[in-house]
Amino acid sequence: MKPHRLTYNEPGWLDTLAAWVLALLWILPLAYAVWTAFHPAEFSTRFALAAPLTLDNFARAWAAAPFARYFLNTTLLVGMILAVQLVLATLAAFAFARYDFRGKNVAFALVLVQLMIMPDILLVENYKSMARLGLVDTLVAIGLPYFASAFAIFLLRQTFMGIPKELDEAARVEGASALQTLWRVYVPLARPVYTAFALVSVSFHWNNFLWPLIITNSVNARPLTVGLQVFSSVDQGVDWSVITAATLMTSAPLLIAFLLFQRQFVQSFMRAGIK
Amino acid sequence: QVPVEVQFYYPVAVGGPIAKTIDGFAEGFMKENPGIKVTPIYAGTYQETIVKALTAHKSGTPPVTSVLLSTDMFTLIDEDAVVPFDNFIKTDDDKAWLAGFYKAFMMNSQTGGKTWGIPFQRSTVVMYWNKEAFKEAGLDPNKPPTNWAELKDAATKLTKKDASGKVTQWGVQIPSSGFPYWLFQTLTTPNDAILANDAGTQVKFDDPKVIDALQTWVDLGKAGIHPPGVVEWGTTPKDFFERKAAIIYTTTGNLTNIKANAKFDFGVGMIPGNKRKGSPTGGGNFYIFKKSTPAQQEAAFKFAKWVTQPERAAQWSMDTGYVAVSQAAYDTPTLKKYGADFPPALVARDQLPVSVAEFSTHDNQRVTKALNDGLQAALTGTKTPAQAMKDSQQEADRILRSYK
Amino acid sequence: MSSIELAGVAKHWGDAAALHAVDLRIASGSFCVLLGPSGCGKSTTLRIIAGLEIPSTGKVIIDGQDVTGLPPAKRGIAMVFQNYALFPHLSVADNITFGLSVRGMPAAEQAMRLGQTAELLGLGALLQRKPSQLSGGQQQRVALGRALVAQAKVCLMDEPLSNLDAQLRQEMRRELRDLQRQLGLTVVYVTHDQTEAMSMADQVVLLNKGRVEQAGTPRELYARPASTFAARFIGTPPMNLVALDSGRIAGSDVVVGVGGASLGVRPESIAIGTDGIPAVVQDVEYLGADMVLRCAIGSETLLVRADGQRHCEAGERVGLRWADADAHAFDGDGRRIA
Amino acid sequence: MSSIELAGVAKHWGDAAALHAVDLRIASGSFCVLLGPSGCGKSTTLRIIAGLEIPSTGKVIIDGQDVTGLPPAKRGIAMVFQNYALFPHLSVADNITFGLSVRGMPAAEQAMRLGQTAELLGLGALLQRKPSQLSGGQQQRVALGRALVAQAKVCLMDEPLSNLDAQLRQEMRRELRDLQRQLGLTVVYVTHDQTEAMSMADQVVLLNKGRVEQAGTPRELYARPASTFAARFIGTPPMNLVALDSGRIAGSDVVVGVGGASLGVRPESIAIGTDGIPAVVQDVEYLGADMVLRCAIGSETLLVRADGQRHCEAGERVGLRWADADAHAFDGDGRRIA
Amino acid sequence: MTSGSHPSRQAVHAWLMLLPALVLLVAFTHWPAVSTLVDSFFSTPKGARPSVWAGLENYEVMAGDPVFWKAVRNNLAFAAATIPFSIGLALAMALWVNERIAGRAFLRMAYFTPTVLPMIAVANIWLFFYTPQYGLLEQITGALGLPSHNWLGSPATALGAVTVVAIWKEAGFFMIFYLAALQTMNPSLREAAAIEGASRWYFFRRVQWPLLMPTTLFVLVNAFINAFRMVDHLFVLTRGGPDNASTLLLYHLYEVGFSFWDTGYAAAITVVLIVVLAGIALFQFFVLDKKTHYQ
Ligand SMILES: Nc1ncnc2c1ncn2[C@@H]1O[C@H](COP(=O)(O)OP(=O)(O)OP(=O)(O)O)[C@@H](O)[C@H]1O
Ligand SMILES: Nc1ncnc2c1ncn2[C@@H]1O[C@H](COP(=O)(O)OP(=O)(O)OP(=O)(O)O)[C@@H](O)[C@H]1O
Ligand SMILES: [Mg+2]
Ligand SMILES: [Mg+2]
Repeated sequence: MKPHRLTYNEPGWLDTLAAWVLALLWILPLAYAVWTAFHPAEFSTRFALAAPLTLDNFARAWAAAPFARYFLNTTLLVGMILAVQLVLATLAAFAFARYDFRGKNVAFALVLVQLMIMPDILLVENYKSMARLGLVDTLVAIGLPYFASAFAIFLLRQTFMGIPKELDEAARVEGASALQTLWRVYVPLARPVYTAFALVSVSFHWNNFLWPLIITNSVNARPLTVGLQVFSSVDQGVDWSVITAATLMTSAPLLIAFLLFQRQFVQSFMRAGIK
Repeated sequence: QVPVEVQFYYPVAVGGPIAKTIDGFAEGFMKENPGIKVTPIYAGTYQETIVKALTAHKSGTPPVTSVLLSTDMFTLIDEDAVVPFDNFIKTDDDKAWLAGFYKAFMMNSQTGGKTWGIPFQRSTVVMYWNKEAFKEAGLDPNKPPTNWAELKDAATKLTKKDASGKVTQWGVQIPSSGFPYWLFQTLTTPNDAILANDAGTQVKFDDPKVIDALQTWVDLGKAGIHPPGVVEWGTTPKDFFERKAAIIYTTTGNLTNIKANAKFDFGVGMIPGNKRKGSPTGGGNFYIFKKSTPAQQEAAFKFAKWVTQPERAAQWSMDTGYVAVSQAAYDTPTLKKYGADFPPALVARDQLPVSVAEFSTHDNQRVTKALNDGLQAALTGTKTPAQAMKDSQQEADRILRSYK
Repeated sequence: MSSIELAGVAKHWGDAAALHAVDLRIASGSFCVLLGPSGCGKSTTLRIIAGLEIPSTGKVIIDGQDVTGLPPAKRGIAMVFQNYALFPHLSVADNITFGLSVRGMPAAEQAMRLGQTAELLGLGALLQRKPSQLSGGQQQRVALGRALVAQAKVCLMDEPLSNLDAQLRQEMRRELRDLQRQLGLTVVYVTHDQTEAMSMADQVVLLNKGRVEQAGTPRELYARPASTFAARFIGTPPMNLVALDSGRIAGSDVVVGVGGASLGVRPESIAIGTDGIPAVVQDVEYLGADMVLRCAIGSETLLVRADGQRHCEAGERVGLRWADADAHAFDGDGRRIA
Repeated sequence: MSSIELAGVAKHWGDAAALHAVDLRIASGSFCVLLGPSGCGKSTTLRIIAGLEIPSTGKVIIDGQDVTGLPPAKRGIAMVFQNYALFPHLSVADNITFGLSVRGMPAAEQAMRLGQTAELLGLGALLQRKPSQLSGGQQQRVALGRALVAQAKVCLMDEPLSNLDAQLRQEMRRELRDLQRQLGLTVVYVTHDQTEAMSMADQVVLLNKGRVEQAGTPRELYARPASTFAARFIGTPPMNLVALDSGRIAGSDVVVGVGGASLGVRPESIAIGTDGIPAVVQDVEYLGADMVLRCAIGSETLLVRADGQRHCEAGERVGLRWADADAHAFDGDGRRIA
Repeated sequence: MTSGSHPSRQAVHAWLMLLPALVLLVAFTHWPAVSTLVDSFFSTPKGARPSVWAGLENYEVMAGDPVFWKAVRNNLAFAAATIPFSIGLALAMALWVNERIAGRAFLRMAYFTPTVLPMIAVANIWLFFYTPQYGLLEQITGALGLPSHNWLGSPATALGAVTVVAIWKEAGFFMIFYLAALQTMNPSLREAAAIEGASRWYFFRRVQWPLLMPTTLFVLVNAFINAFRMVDHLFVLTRGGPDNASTLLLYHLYEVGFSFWDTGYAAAITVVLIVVLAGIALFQFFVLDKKTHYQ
């Protein structure tokens, strides 16, 4: 038999098996959601092959809130947050990774502290700030506290520190300014990490709930999860059919986006061209 | 003239397109009252709604009115967030309107001689039973247990086990996650115990009648006819549909849900009594927030009054499964017809005369948690009922010390 | 035009010293080759001139201006890195034009310069490839292209041809030299290839353990090595250094006409024949055009370069001869005598 | 003992072909040098032997066993990568002993081997450094050390000495050759340095654009180049190829004694004097030991190697002469005639 | 910066780059956090009773609060399980899907689903998994003939059940960062290791793992912090019950802050939580950062 691939860097069958077992476990909730959403309620706990398919649950879920508008808002929201986060975090991470200056450690510690502070704890204070700024009930208000992301700064700092210094030097010898070097060398080389962060940030803000609920009032400024929340109130007991339908409906764009963007995780050959 | 704007927060606690009904109310109201602009704002669950309302209140921009749990009354008073309705009750019509609400609902809406909340989406705990299971067990499907002895007896017969001795159907199931105290009241009330005084400053958890009630609950589990440990509230209706529980205690708010999903004939009945009959009420009231202008408050009052008029209350009841808040609502032709077609819808109303207030005190959530912890400790067997209630009492006394 | 001067430049990393107080003057428009054994500090010197390392002490002066604290981008230099440092995410074309586009040169002019450079380096067919898709020598040529395209006044090259085959190398040398002359560039060039050093340099700077051992024109270094180190370092095979024992070749009674501790004679200066100083061939290395014989005289051995076509076997007895002018004398410290 | 055989090995990347059906036999215990211009497929060949690339077609046979699908670890080889591929986080010592510790060799023996190797390569003082703290040549020596310490039966080396100075290089060559003989290693060695190829190889394989142009002993390649490509590629300066116009040197009436489309004469085979074929010196390149003259005959030019001490100026008229045995004839396709 | 320009100019540039992020951080994180710190020394204002200086009273209350200590113990157990498991699994997942494994795109998505799905919904699905009698777990254990168990409703298993959900969520989340880091690794190192005959495990241990340290440091700090601030699923699954068996610190904090509205006490818990977390996380960072190989 003729080998077409290099066997030395491939996982063996044992790894493949383990990976698949783990993946099946991991996807179980999603698989369950798919099952339940497409079947009538009585099959939400019974897995019979002959169960009839239905789109009823989706129809019910769709009708419960102005989802079309919410989709629009959410898309604008996550787009805005991601864009600002990336810009701010890139600049800050670059400063931390490649500059030496007094107070660097203190500044970095201050940034890290944000990781420990749960945004919900600051609800009242931040509400006050937004009220003062006259931003209550706007998309900007939802995003503002998240614009400076310690998570992103930390992540990018780690990545930038790992970028070969040779390339930085080469860019500078070629006359690139610090910002040009950042933009033309660091950012493209960190692409897999940017992809990772983008996926995570978008997912997080797509699903973030409490702060948007509190700070917004009108349909025009509210994200999807507020619509989704209608189904999670359990006064009447859990109605898995409609919850899962709503979940699939709201998460489908994310899942599709992930499937598209996971291809971005390709070998970046960061050290190719360096001897 | 600029219309008076009234922001109105409301929670959605039951499934379905509630928001549309609320929007419909607001529109209807505005048509009749052109000087007022009501903006309904969906604010999540009850818990999220109060977080949102109080966060806004603390920032100086609360809604004008909001529907919040009736048990939040003391919390809202303590936070100095709301104003009593008494200021707005001026005409005879107003007085008649106020007097029209069921007494049981007003218990959680008044304290210190003042009315702080107006009943809106209210409920009570009732019992649902599976008629088919009754038949299989040789019980009369149309004669549900009416007291503890009968309940125990029926539950014993209804409990089914498979060959390996594993229970496949529990006789009775009373959920105990989240807010066990509320379900517990379906046991303490029949045992003729009231957990808190009207002023919300004193609780009686270590009352022998309370301990006895808890013992009864624990004993159901020990007898193997009630699921062990803490029973999830959220899955209880499903357990019922799946015939894993033949009798369940849950809110009247579940009626629509059970009606739609139970694939068998079922009955709805009053909570079985012991020394007396009875069940707690629950659900939400209208409150008016203090930090709004008098004109807004007045407008909010008008809105609350308008929404609780019999026709609207009747419609709300049918849309949501909640109990209509006044007798007048039940006297409307629509609800009458609905009740005639679907008699279980009237059980809650019929139980109201013997119903009691939902447990509520000052520093309500904290005291409630003390009780909940005790209940769960007893139900999971980590403490005896007596010990559990004694601990809870101690904790509650400590918390309430400063309110005396 | 840009002259370069290093004044007392030293560089330490912790305890390790890479350069000890180097003084150096490179005339504007000249071609200066840095030569020296591996690890002697050539790259460090280049990197200090480029501004990529800050000297521990000393100053760097370009065109009369002290640039010691100036960032690389402001020094008007181009550089070929020893390790290439190509941008892995950019195509060959983008790598080469990186500096041009950074400086905002119009696209048309960039394209033109790119075309010229690519043709010069034989990279025309590879412009769309990424560095990871190139062979080692192709990568090196891209690195060279990136430095050449800028036509900066000062060009620093760190072994820019080390991975090219002889032929291409030869061509490149010529092209580089032409370009340098034509544009009047000041080039500082590191190489370990002596032929390269000899054929290209206006000035050769020989470094040894972080110190300048000798600096001068190629001919000077070849003809009058300042020390045994310089003598042995330049020339392949290197100059023979024969220990002298009071005027005689050690272990023999052959008298040579010079004093000092050792005598140096280049292998190519030795004529082989039947008469002259008697020696025994110990070993023959065949090198194509010629061959190198190892011959013993007393306790010393000498390498002798001879014509490759000649036949010679180990064990043969031969006679060696050299002109007086080809004999170099060194003292006990290895310094040249007179 | 391990012989290596490539049978019809080709390698494509998409459209780009790096190797076209290469057949090659390397005897066990021999020293084989791969030679060829930049980008001709030397590294690719090496990587295919190593098992780092899978050939698009063809088979790799080591020691009679088809290893085409075998992972590198199972082939019993060691390799020096052209780009070193040092582990950046490991010290020099750990880099060198990486393979030994993989195989669970006792620490004492590892230390011993490390000591030997480090001494051989002059890395003794640098064992605790990280690769980023080394000079280019030092890094290369670490890469070499990592391959040598294993004493694998087959050793693949991709330009292992390209960044070393001439002297060290010379030493290393000798050491490598000794080691190879002593341990009976089969070495496949890529170099662009002809002297290296000539002095070290048992067999030289000349690659051109992914094809084997000629394979044989160094002498064979030098003395009887199979094509104009081989003729021009081997030898510095390369063989002169003079276009013939019906037996005469193009643009002149000089008759040469051979037929074919072109005549090849090596620069070092040409004697320069006053008589012989008249030519004009156009250019002089000084190379230390000798110099290279560019001389014109008719419309053709020839390079001539002469003694470096001799004086010669552009414009001088000289006479050139070569032996008949030194004249090579090639046909229109560049193939050797007879 | 290795190269040339004047140190003070460098500093100015660096601070300019930090400025936008720092301004927002200060405005929406540090400033409110400081006001929390101040609040913790005051009593909780209750309507008519304004807040007054209370000194350390809130901290004393905390020291005497059994639920707090229960939450501390639970949280330590929770952290001890989630941190190693989620990092270990994340790493294994990333190593798998970094390579050419069969069904790679699917595997990647499967591992990433916890991050994509909203926690409210997911918690409800897990609720079904854990439901006695007909829940998924029960259906499986039932098929194997094991006895029925009330996973969330009994104190012995509630915390464990909640921990499993957290690991499920975290591992998939961190996987993505490991994957990204693996993709930037130099492929020739794998080749060099393959030549030397290193097994996959050996290669991982000696090469990949040390080179992943920057990411591990990042993941570790985050895993550590998340262990003390992951609560979403508790709201649906157990609400800290039964009898606080699964209460975690942040859940307790939520109860105090948003159910009891005891802002003074909540502030005190917040301050302690932040100070302890920050102390440990920064310690981790600054110690490990020095030992990390970055390029
Ligand atoms: N990944 C790749 N994709 C496409 N082409 C490639 C790739 N890798 C190498 N090549 C091409 O294959 C040819 C042979 O490459 P190889 O590295 O074997 O050359 P080489 O003989 O080692 O040259 P050098 O002496 O310059 O190192 C080159 O033309 C190169 O551009
Ligand atoms: N970061 C560093 N830390 C410590 N020592 C270093 C560092 N970088 C270089 N060195 C040492 O400084 C000396 C000079 O290095 P340099 O790179 O200048 O040598 P080089 O002359 O270019 O050698 P080569 O010809 O091998 O490239 C070497 O001995 C090297 O080990
Ligand atoms: Mg160097
Ligand atoms: Mg190569």
